[in-house]
Amino acid sequence: GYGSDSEDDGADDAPSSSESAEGPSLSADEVTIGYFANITHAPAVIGLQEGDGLIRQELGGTEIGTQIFNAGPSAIEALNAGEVDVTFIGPNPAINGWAQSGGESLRIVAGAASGGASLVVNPETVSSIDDLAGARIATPQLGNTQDVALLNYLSEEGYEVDPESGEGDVSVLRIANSEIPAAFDGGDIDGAWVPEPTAANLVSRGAETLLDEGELWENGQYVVTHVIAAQGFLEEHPDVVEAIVRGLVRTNAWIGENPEEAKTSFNAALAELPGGSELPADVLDPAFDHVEFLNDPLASTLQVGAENAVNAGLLEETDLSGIYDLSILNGVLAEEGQPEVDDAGLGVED
Amino acid sequence: MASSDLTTTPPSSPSSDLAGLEAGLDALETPTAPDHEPGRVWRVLLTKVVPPIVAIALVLIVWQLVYLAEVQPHYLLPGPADVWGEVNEMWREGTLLEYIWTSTSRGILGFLVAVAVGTPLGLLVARVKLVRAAIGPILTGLQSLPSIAWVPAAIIWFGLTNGTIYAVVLLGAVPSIANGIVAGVDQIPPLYLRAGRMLGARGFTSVRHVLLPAALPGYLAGLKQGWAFSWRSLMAAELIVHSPDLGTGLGQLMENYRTLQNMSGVLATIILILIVGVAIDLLIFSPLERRVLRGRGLLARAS
Amino acid sequence: MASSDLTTTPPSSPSSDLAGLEAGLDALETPTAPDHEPGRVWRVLLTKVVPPIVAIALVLIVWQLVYLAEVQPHYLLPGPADVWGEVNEMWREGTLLEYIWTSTSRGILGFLVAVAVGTPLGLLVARVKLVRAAIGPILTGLQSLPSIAWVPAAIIWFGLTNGTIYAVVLLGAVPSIANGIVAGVDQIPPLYLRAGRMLGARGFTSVRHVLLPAALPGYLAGLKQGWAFSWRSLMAAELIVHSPDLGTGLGQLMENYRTLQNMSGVLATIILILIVGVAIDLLIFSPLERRVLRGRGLLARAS
Amino acid sequence: MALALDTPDGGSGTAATASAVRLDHVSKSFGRPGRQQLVLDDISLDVAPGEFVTLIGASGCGKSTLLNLVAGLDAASAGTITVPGGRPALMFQEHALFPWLTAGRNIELALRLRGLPKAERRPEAERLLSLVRLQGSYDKRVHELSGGMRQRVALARALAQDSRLLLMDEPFAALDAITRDVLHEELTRIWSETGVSVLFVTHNVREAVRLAQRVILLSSRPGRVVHEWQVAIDQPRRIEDAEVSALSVAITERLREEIRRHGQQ
Amino acid sequence: MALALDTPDGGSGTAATASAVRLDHVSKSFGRPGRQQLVLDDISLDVAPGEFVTLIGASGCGKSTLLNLVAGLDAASAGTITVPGGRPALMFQEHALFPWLTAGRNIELALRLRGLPKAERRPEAERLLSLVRLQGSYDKRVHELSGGMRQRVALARALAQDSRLLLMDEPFAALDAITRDVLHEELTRIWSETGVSVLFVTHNVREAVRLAQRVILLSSRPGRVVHEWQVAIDQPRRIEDAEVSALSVAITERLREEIRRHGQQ
Ligand SMILES: Nc1ncnc2c1ncn2[C@@H]1O[C@H](COP(=O)(O)OP(=O)(O)OP(=O)(O)O)[C@@H](O)[C@H]1O
Ligand SMILES: Nc1ncnc2c1ncn2[C@@H]1O[C@H](COP(=O)(O)OP(=O)(O)OP(=O)(O)O)[C@@H](O)[C@H]1O
Ligand SMILES: [Mg+2]
Ligand SMILES: [Mg+2]
Repeated sequence: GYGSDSEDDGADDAPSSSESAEGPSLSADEVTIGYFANITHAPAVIGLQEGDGLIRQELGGTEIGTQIFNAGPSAIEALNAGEVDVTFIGPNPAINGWAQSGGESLRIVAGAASGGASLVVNPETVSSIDDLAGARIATPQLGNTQDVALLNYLSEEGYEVDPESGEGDVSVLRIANSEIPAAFDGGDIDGAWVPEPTAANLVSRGAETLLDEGELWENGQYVVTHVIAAQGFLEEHPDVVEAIVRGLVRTNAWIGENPEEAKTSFNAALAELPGGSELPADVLDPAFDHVEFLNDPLASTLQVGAENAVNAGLLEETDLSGIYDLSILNGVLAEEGQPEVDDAGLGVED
Repeated sequence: MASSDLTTTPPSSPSSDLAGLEAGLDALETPTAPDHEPGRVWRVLLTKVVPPIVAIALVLIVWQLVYLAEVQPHYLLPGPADVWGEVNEMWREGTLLEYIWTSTSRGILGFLVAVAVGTPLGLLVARVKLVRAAIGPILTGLQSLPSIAWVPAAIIWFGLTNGTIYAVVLLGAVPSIANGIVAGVDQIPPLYLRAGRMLGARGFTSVRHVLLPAALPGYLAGLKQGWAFSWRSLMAAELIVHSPDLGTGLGQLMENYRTLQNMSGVLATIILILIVGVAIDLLIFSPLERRVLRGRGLLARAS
Repeated sequence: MASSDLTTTPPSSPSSDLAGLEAGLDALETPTAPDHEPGRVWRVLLTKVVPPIVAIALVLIVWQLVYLAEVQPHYLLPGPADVWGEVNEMWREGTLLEYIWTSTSRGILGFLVAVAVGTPLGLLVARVKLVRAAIGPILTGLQSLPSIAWVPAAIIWFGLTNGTIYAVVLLGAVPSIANGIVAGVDQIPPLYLRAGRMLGARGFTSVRHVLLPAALPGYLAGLKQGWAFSWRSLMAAELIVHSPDLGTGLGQLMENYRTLQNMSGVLATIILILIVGVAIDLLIFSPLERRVLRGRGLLARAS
Repeated sequence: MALALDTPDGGSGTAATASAVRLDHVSKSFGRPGRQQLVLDDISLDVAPGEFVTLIGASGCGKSTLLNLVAGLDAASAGTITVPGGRPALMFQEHALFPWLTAGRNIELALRLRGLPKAERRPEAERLLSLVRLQGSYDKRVHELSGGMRQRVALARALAQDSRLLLMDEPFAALDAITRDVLHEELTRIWSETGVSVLFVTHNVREAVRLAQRVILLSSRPGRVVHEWQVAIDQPRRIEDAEVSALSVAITERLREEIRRHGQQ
Repeated sequence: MALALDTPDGGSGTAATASAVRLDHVSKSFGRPGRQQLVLDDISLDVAPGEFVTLIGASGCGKSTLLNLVAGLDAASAGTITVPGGRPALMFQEHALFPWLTAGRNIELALRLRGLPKAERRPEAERLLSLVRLQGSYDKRVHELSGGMRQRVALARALAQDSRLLLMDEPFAALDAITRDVLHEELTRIWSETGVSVLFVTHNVREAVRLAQRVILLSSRPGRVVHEWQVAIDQPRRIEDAEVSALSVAITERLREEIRRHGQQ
């Protein structure tokens, strides 16, 4: 019958409101947090879960609005419009938002995830780096993290590619993540430089990992998701941001301690989305293992990524100093007895 | 001398492959036999209900065959059963009607507002030369702007609320509806306007009693296109503005399925959207159209 | 006895705020003074060229004022000068025309194919009752399916080629054009069909010499809407499929600017899209419409 | 005996201090500048209040154009037209009924626009319909009416306007002789009872004589007033009356002459 | 002397071995089942090849409906209609010209659909236009023609079809007496030269007598054949001829009776 499998039986249908009345009230009555429903945003997905999400718990009496985005630009647009106060986001949209607003719109307040991107290729057409000549490699979006990484890598390997059009020794195609598997199956592309879980998805369809982006970075760590806050909100409600950051730090810690539970929890949250379903184990497991959830925004890798984008001609020379405000994060880390993180000289100057 | 009995002999047509088509094209012109017979209900069933069912059945069969032949791997092209399973699941979870209702109510409300705005706008463009010269072509230009173009602006003005969704829907549908009424008004035979004028219809009286009814057939056609624009703009807007507080619509649903590479889900959503579109046509536009055309003697009727 | 000179006295209207509007609505109905005077060229300039320029100038001025008042930070709402700078840069880089041409040529080609497919389809639906019952409502349903819905399927069938783009454009525009011709055919006064029949027009002759010309005004209105559908579908398709072999169109351009959070660029692209839309209307649809309407005496002419 | 009083070309004899319609040197041409065609040339004409004037002339001579000018639907190219009594009622040559309304509703719309209160409209429409012998056709759609029935509904609609000036463009062309006779009777009665002024176009010369006080003959290409007849036959007249016949023959003769002259030009 | 040969109601006297049109007990009703209105009731009628038959009857009695049935544009509710000579040419009561074509092009379309080679079309169209006295109107749009001019273009178009059977629905209603006379002449000439059969509807009884070999009177509601007259007056006739007048008066009298009788029912 209709709704026979419905999960909420009415009673616990309004937990968010009843719950918000419980805790101590912070300086803001309400905060809107944005995130994407994918693996590199797992701390948000898990930490903002209805009921026992750790970020929710930290926010106590402040009502939480959530907004799920499917692309960075919309998130930045919403942040600029004051519709979202804090959002999880990838590095390049943050850099672009920072650059275009002349350093007025946002600040990075914490890290969230590292790694998770790789170059996967069709082994029948590309078996080694040298075979890349003439190949068609996809990235999710012009100028996004993976796109810049691919362009940078190709130029280091000696391939010439026009960054805007993608024409060159290697053809770079920009195809939405959701269409990449179909394009791969159809033989339209020979490979893709993509984040998880798309990479794992392609591997499950017979692709092979040619290169893990981590191999190109020191410690294998590079920022893939971090947390930004609107500058106005940050100034007015540092306590709210602090609560979110604390929740994030605790969520990351929980994930680190309970990786299997984290997967289950993430998958359950995913399945609860409209039209959502659990990721199959052959995609979820490798993807989850490939991403590292950490509080450090890896500021130096952001700097390098920005330089790469500038080199590729996809970003104008930008001064990133002031893009970080890690004081809150470091305060929280100190409380939790964890080491401070470094802003690579890009922090706010007081 | 060849005697052709006009009541019974069909028009002679070349016996080529095209003959069937030609005969079809002549169909409306050929007088239909009067149907006083009691078999009338059956006839209606046969001509109105059976053809769409046959059409749908055919599509399903071809689909199933393609599926079985595995022209594409099953995860790319799921079969009807998979898609049905997906719909069924939404049904059991009790979310199906919510998705449909969220989108449909938004679509209809947005459409109604678009009609309320687009109609006077269209009338002004159609009837006031200066306005037409000033914004007529801009209307067509606006109509061809993709909805996505409005999203950043709408978010700035209206935030992540239903306001943004409606703004995008309006900006998509209003120019289309306005253009529809402009076309309708342009096609009014001047004789009616003159007759209305001689009867003393001026200004709004003239609009109400002459202009609008005279333009109605063209206007309705415009409304139909306007509905399609509303609905598509809505889908685009729903992709962008996705907050649990606002309820989930079919647009978000499809996007989520796409993100998760769930082809059965994508197809299920497509079918749901199709069903809504067909239902709106069958329940609203078709009867309206038929009434308008029949009242004016523009519909050939049986008997 | 009050003497009203019909040649010179305007119709008396209530001196309310609505008076201006009412007068406007009456505009077409009121006979215009004949213009044999040599000032005719000026008059045309005044009524055709000045209003749109004034409209555009007004928009620019308001925009600049809003910009100066800094209602929104400049990076969210750039001024006209910033946007102009962006366009100018594309011009200097020599990419401007390529972007426009890539999209316009795709749009026009897709539209033409859609016309070639949609017209016979629409004729069949309009004239063959069985076909109408079977697929009439489905057409409207298809029309309201968002383009994005077709993208995965199109990629599976056509790969990352222009084929995919055209498939999406066609699926968007064909139902709209078909519906346009259906509406046009439905509005044909039966007298013309009967007259054509008596003259011996059958099948394709009838379509060519009676049906199509008689449906032309409604058909043109449908084509205009169909063009908007093609163009918007094209933008959606271009957003998704972006391969170096295919060239960059305005849809991709806009998406790229959005990615880079470059609002001036987004606005510049919007304006380019608007300009293309307005140009298509001014260069193709308006003259066509005017010719068709004038030839049938549906346009009030000066003198 | 037919007491026809011939007056020479142009201009009416009566003083024009008060007229129902007054045309002063009116001309009308159609077409783009350069390729213009003069249709009406320097027409001067007066219709006195309460007068019944018929216009005759060859097909295409500009009769309908003249009525349109008087109705204010078209602007004259030169000259002035004065219609002091307010908006006239015009019965178009094509019936011009609204196809989206039934016969009865077409009439009611005229009544409504004239300002008749709602309650009175339906009975008045029924009355007008039975006046034109169409009782029982209230609910018929325009496309369900025969040609002559449409014309009669249009007549009823024009009468519904209750104007001081009635412009009628071949209103009885599609009617059989008997129905036409009956409506002649009705029209004459209404005219004499209400004192409305009538400008009436017809091709039926007998009809013109049967109805009018004055018959005006227009020439073709361009239309000019070439002759006028005062019809001094007493009402009630009948279309078969010898006097009506006699004057009709004379007028037809003049019409033939006019057309022949035109053919020779 | 008018040699009118009265035959009793219904059925034609001639043997029906070969007829141009044959109606056998034809009925026609309009409206949805249940609310039907019988318009034509059990009509039987024969038109011999080369015969000229006129139909008269009160407005709304079903004359146009009858022509539509014969033309095959509508299906009879009962009875059979046989038209052995192939598609007839029908001149509609409304002109039914295509507004998207000029006057000349309207005629050319008929010529083209009849199969005339391209080169001959233009001269033939010009010839037909001058036949209806519209030389020089080739390039005029339909909305630029006067009512009578449209009717004449429609006549030219019907003639352009060169059919063996000509169905004409009040073709001269909007024409002045003189033009009408001229076209009567032309039509009679064409008819006698080509031997085409004509079924002709008119309200003008004199016109009916002037043209026809046989005049058929229909009653109203429902339409039935109530009377037939054989017109044995020699051609060339003129509309003013005393014999024509005399028969017309007799027919009008019968028509009046018919309408009166109907009014009493
Ligand atoms: N809109 C128009 N454009 C160009 N010419 C026109 C227009 N209207 C009328 N004419 C021309 O003006 C002339 C007079 O037309 P009008 O309709 O007044 O004639 P009429 O006297 O009413 O004829 P009829 O008795 O046949 O109705 C005709 O030659 C016609 O071609
Ligand atoms: N489509 C229709 N639906 C319903 N009734 C109709 C339809 N067509 C005609 N009628 C009715 O049939 C009757 C005859 O109509 P028809 O047009 O044949 O009359 P007619 O003899 O040609 O009259 P007229 O001389 O006025 O043209 C009328 O009463 C009319 O109302
Ligand atoms: Mg006229
Ligand atoms: Mg008739």
